[in-house]
Amino acid sequence: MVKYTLKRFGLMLLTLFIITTVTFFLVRMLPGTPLANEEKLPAEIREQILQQYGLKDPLYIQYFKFMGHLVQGDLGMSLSQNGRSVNELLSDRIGPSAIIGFQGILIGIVIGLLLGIAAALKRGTWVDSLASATAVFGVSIPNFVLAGLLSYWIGVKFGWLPPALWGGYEYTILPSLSLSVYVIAQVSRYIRTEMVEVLDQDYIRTAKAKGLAWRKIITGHALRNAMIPAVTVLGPLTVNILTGSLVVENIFGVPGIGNLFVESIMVNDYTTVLGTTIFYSILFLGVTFIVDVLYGVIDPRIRISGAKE
Amino acid sequence: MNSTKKLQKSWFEPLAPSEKNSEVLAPQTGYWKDAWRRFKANKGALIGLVLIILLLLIAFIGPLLNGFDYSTQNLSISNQEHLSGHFLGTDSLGRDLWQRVWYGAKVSLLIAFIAAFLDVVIGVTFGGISGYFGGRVDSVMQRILEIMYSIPNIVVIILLMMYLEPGILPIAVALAFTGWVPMARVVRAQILKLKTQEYVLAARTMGASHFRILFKHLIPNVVGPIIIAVTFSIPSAIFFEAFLSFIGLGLRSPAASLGILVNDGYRTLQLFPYQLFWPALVLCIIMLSFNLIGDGLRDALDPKMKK
Amino acid sequence: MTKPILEVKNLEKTFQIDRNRVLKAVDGISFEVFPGETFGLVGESGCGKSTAGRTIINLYDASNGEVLFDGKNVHRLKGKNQKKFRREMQMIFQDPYASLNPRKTVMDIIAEGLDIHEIANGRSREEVVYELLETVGLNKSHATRYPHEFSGGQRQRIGIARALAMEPKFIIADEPISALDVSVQAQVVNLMRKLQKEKGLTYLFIAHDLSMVKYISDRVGVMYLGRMAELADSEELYDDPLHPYTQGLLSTAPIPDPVQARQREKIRIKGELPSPLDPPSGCRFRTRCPHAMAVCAQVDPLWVEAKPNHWVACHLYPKSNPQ
Amino acid sequence: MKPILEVSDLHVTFRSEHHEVKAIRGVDFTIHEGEVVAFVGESGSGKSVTFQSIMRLLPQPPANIDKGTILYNGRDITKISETEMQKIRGKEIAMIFQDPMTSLNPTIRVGKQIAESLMKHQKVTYQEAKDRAVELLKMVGIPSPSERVNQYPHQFSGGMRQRAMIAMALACSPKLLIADEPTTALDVTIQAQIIDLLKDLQTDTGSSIVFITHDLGVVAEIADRVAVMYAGKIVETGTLDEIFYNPRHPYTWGLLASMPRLDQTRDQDLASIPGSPPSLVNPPVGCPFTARCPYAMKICQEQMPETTKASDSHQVACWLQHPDSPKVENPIVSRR
Repeated sequence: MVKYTLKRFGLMLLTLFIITTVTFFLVRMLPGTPLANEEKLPAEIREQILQQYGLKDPLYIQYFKFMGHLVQGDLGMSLSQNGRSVNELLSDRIGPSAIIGFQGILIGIVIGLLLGIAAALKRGTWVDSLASATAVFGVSIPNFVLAGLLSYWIGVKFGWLPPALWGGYEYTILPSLSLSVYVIAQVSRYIRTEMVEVLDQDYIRTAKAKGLAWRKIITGHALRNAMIPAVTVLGPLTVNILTGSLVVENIFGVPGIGNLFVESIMVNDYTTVLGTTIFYSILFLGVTFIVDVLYGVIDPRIRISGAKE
Repeated sequence: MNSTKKLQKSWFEPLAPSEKNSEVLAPQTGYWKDAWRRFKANKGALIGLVLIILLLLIAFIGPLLNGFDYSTQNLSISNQEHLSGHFLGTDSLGRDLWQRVWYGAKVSLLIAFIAAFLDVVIGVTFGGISGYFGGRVDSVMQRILEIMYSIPNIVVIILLMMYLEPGILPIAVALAFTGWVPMARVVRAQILKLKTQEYVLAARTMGASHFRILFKHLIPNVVGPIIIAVTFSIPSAIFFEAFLSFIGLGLRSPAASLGILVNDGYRTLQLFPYQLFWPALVLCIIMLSFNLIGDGLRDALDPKMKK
Repeated sequence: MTKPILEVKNLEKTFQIDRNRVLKAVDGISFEVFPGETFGLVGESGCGKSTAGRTIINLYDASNGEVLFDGKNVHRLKGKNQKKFRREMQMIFQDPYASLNPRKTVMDIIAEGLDIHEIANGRSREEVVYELLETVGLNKSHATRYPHEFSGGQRQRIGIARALAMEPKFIIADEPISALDVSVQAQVVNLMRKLQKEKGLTYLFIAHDLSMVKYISDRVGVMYLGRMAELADSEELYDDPLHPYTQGLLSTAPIPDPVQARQREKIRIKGELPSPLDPPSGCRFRTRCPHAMAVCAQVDPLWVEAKPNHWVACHLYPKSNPQ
Repeated sequence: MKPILEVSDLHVTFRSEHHEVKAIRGVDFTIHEGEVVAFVGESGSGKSVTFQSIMRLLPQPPANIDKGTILYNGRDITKISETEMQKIRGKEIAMIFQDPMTSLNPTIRVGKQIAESLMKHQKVTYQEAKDRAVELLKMVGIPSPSERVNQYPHQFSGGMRQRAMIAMALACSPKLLIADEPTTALDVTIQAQIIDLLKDLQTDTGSSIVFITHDLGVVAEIADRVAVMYAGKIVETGTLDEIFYNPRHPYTWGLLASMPRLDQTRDQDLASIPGSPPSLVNPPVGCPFTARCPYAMKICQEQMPETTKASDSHQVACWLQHPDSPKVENPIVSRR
C-alpha cells in the first residue's frame, strides 16, 4: 500500500513537471508580446519593463529561473497588474471560486447520490425515469447556457436572487446551482449503474439467504460496495467544476480564479496564465491522487493485497 | 390418473425419428439487426435520432426559406424580435438570426465531426497498438495515456487555442488533441480483453497474420464500443467549441457558430433575451440528441457495457 | 515400435508476473505421443496442463526444452514448414462461447483456415464447409447462421469442424467438454472418437475429469503444479496408480455408482493447492502427501520408469531417488 | 420420518417484455427430516430456480410464482409476509451457493459476514456472534480460525471460502440446508473434502440437506434420495439405489449411460442423448424429452405423462409406464 502510494505520488510529480514545462514553452512562444497592449510606451520604458521581468534572457535561462521559483512556490509577477505577484492574485481570488465550487459539488453529490440510489432501488418506475431524464438533460445543457437561463429567469425576471455580481451569501447560490447540475447528472448516473450492478451480485443473494432485512442489505452490503468505485468519479467532476467555473464566474461576475484566467488570456498576461494553469493542474492532480489513495484505503482487496486486479 | 380419458392404442406406437421435432434453432438474427431492434425499443434514443435528423434537414433546407444571409449587416433593423421575413428576428447588427442560427449549427457540427473523426483515427490506432502488442510497448504507451488523462483537458485546449489561429480546422485539432484519449482507453481495454479470447487463439493456431487477426477478428468486435465513444465525443466537441467561442478563443464574428451566437446573445440578454434563447435551444437539442442516441447505442450495441 | 509424432522434451514455460515474481507454469515435462493414439493430460486447475498444450502448439514460446513434431522443433519453424505445421496441428478449445467469433457466420468460421492457407483443393469453399458440417452432425442450413444461435454442444461441433477443415494429423483438445452439460458431453466425445477412427487422428486430450480422460485416452499423464507426476497406459494407471497424488485423484473422482462409491478405499488428499508462484521445494506434492518423508522436501524426485512403460516421479520408488 | 418441506404443483415463470420463460412447470416433492436429497439435472432444468423461488431469492419481477404451495413444517410459506420469510431464511432454511468467489461480500470481513446471521436470528451481541464465528470456522475445518475471522474473502482460497460459506449457513443450526452446486467450481480433491465435510456435519446435526448438482458421481457419494429434473419438471424420483440400479425414465437412462465410469472399457461408445433440451419459452405440450427420446411414442408429443409409482418411494413421469405402451427393457445392465 505504501509502495503503491509512493508510486502514485511519483507519477503525479512527473506529470506536473511535464505539464509545467510544456505550458511554459507554449506560453512563451505565443505570437505577440505581453506588452502589445501598451504600445504607446516609450521604447526605453518597454526595455526596462522587459528587463525587470527577465524577458530579455534566453528562453532556457528563463525556464530554469521559473522552475527554480516554482519549486519555492513562487509563480512570478503578473504582467498586467503592475507590481502584483501571481500568488497574490490567486490568493485574492481563491475564496469566491472555492465557495461556489465547493457548494456546487456538494449539492451535486448529495442530490446525485439520492437520485441515483432511488433510481437503482426503484428500477423501471417513475423515479428511475426521472433520474435518467435528469442525467441526460444535465449533461446536455451546457453550463454557460444554464447559467444564462438561471440568471435571466430567477435573477432578472423574478428577481428572487441577484442575477450577477458578488456580495453576500445570496450571490453564491445561482453560480453554485449552475455548477451543480452537471454533477448531479454524472453522480446519479454513475451511482445508479454501480448500484444496479452490485444488487445483481451473488453476495447480495447470500445476504438475503441469511435472512437479513432488505434495508439492512442495502445499507450494510450494497451501498458500501457501490460507493467504492464511485469515488473515482470525483476526478472528472473536479475538471468539470473547473471548466464550468471559467464561464459561470464570467457570466455572474464572480471575482474568482476562473474569471482571472479568462481575463489574463484576453490581455496576454502570460505569467498569470501560466500560474493559473499550474494551479489548476496541481488541484486536479491532487484530487486524482487523493482519489487513488482513498480507493486503496476503502477497498480491502487493494489495501491488503496491494494491487489492483 | 383422472385425466387419462380414452387413450387410444395407436397413440402408443413409436414415433419415427422424422416425426420428432428436431432441434429448433434460435431465430436467425445478425448482430446489427439485433442491435437495431434493441435501439428501436429505446424511446429516448429514437427521439434523439428523429430530432437530429429533423435538425439536420432544417439546417440545410431552412436557410433557403428566406432570402437573407448570415453575415449581411443592416443597422436600421437591429434588435428586432418580430420582423416579417426574419423568422427569429435580427441581432444587434441587424443580421438575420434564422440564417445565423442554422449557419452556426452547421459550423459547430462540422467542427464536431472533424474532431470526432480525428479522435477515432488517433484513438483507435493508439489504443489498438497498445492493447494488441502489449508488453513494453504497452507500458510506455499506457504511461503516456495516463499523463494525458491526468491533465485537465480544458487547460490544454485553451493553451492550444492561444497558440493556433481560430478557424474550423484549428479548433477541431485542438479538441482532438485531448479528445482521443478516452477513445484510446476504450479501444485498448477492449483489445486487451479480446485478444485472449479463444477464437483469436484459434486463428493464431491456424497461422493467421497479425493483420488478419487485427482486422478480421479484433476490430470488428470493437466497432460497437468505438461507435458509442464517437457518439459521446460529438456533443463533447460541440460543447467545447461553444465554450471556446464563449470565452473569446474560438471563431470570431462575423463568422457564426453556436458558441458565438450564444456569446452575442449574452451581450443583449437583459434587453433581448430571444437572441440568446434560439441559439441556446438549438445547441441544447443537438447535445441532447447525441447524448440520447449514445445512451441508446450503449444499451443496444453492448448490453454488458452500461457505464 | 513406431516413431512418436510428438516429442516433448523437458518443456518449461515461465511467465513474468511482475518485476519480482515468476510463474513457472510448466516446469520440465517430457512425454511422447504416437500416431493414432490419444494421450490424456490430466490435473487440477493451475497444474499447467493448458499452458503445456498452448506451448506445444506454439501459441507460447517455450522458456526451455523443446517440442518436436514429426521430428522438427515447432518453435524454430520458418516459412513453408511453419505453414505446414499450422495445418497439421489443430486445437479445440474449452469455452464454446468464447471460441467462436460472434461477428462471423458459421461458414466464415469454419472456412477461416481455408482462407488463410488458400486451400480448398479445387472444390468450392462452400462445398468443403457443407461437407464438414455434415461430418460433425450439423447441416448446410447452419452455415449462414451466427454462433449465438447455437447450443453449447453445437458450438463445440463447429469448433471441431473448423479444426478438421485443415485436415490435421494432430489435434490438441483443451478441456473440450468441461463446459458442456453431461448429456451433451457424451455426444462430443463420441464424435471425437468417430473422427479419430475415420481419419486416423492423433489427440492430445487435456482435461481435469479423470474418468473421462481415462475413458478416451490410450495413455495418460498426470500433472501437478507444473510437473509430471505419473504417466502410464490408462488401464495400468487405473489398476495400479503409483504416485500418491494419482491414488488420491482416483479415489476422489466421483463415480456414478453408489455401491462402488461406498466400497472403494478413500484416500483423501488433505489441504489445498500451494500457490504456483511459490511452490514447495523438492517434490511439489509433499505438502499434501500422506507418505511425505524428509527427503521429499530436499530432493526433486527423478522421472523414472518404475514399471515397464509406467513412469513416475516419487521418492517412494527407489529409482526416483537420485542418491 | 416427518416431512419438513412439502412442495406441490409449483409453477415459476420469468416474464420480460418480450417473452415468458416457464422455468418451473409443476413440481411436487417432499423433503423429510434428516435426509439428503439430491436434485440432478442439466443447466436450465430448473433445479436451482426451484429452490431459489422457495427461498424467495429470485427478484420479482421478472420471476413469479404463478401457482403452487410450499409447506414448511406444515405452514404454507408462499402466503407469509417478507418479514416472516426473513425469519425462516438463514434460521430455518439456509443456503450455500456454487461460486464461493462471488458469493461472499469482498469488502466485509468473513467473521462479520457470519456474525450478521447470528445477530439477526439469535439476538446476540456482535462480540458474542464473533466468538461463535470462530467456533464455526473451526468446525468447518479452517485452520487458525481466530485470525481467519478477521480476514477478507480474497485472503481465502476457493476451498476455504466454500467452508466459510458452510459455516455461515450452519450458524443458526438450520433444519434444512440447500446446497446449490456447492462443489462445481472446485477442484476434484477439494470437492471430495467439501462433500466429506457436509456428510460429517449432516451426521452430527441431523439436519436435512438438499443437494443440487449436475454430477451423478457426486450424487452417488452423498444422497439418500434423488430427484431427476428435466425442462422444469421432475421426471423421476426415488431412493439412491432405485435411481442408479433400477431407473425407469429414458432420460435417467441416458444420463447414467453418458458418464464414463472409471472401470469402463474403451471399446464401447458412450451412450449419448442426441440433441439438447427444449426451449422453455414455448415448451412442448407433451413430454419435454420426446424429441430426444429413443422410445418416443405419439402420445408423448400430445400429452404430458402422469406421475406413476414404481414403488412407494419411486415415482416416474413417463408414458412407458402405461400398460398400453410397448415394453422397453432398461438398456443399462444393472451393475450391482
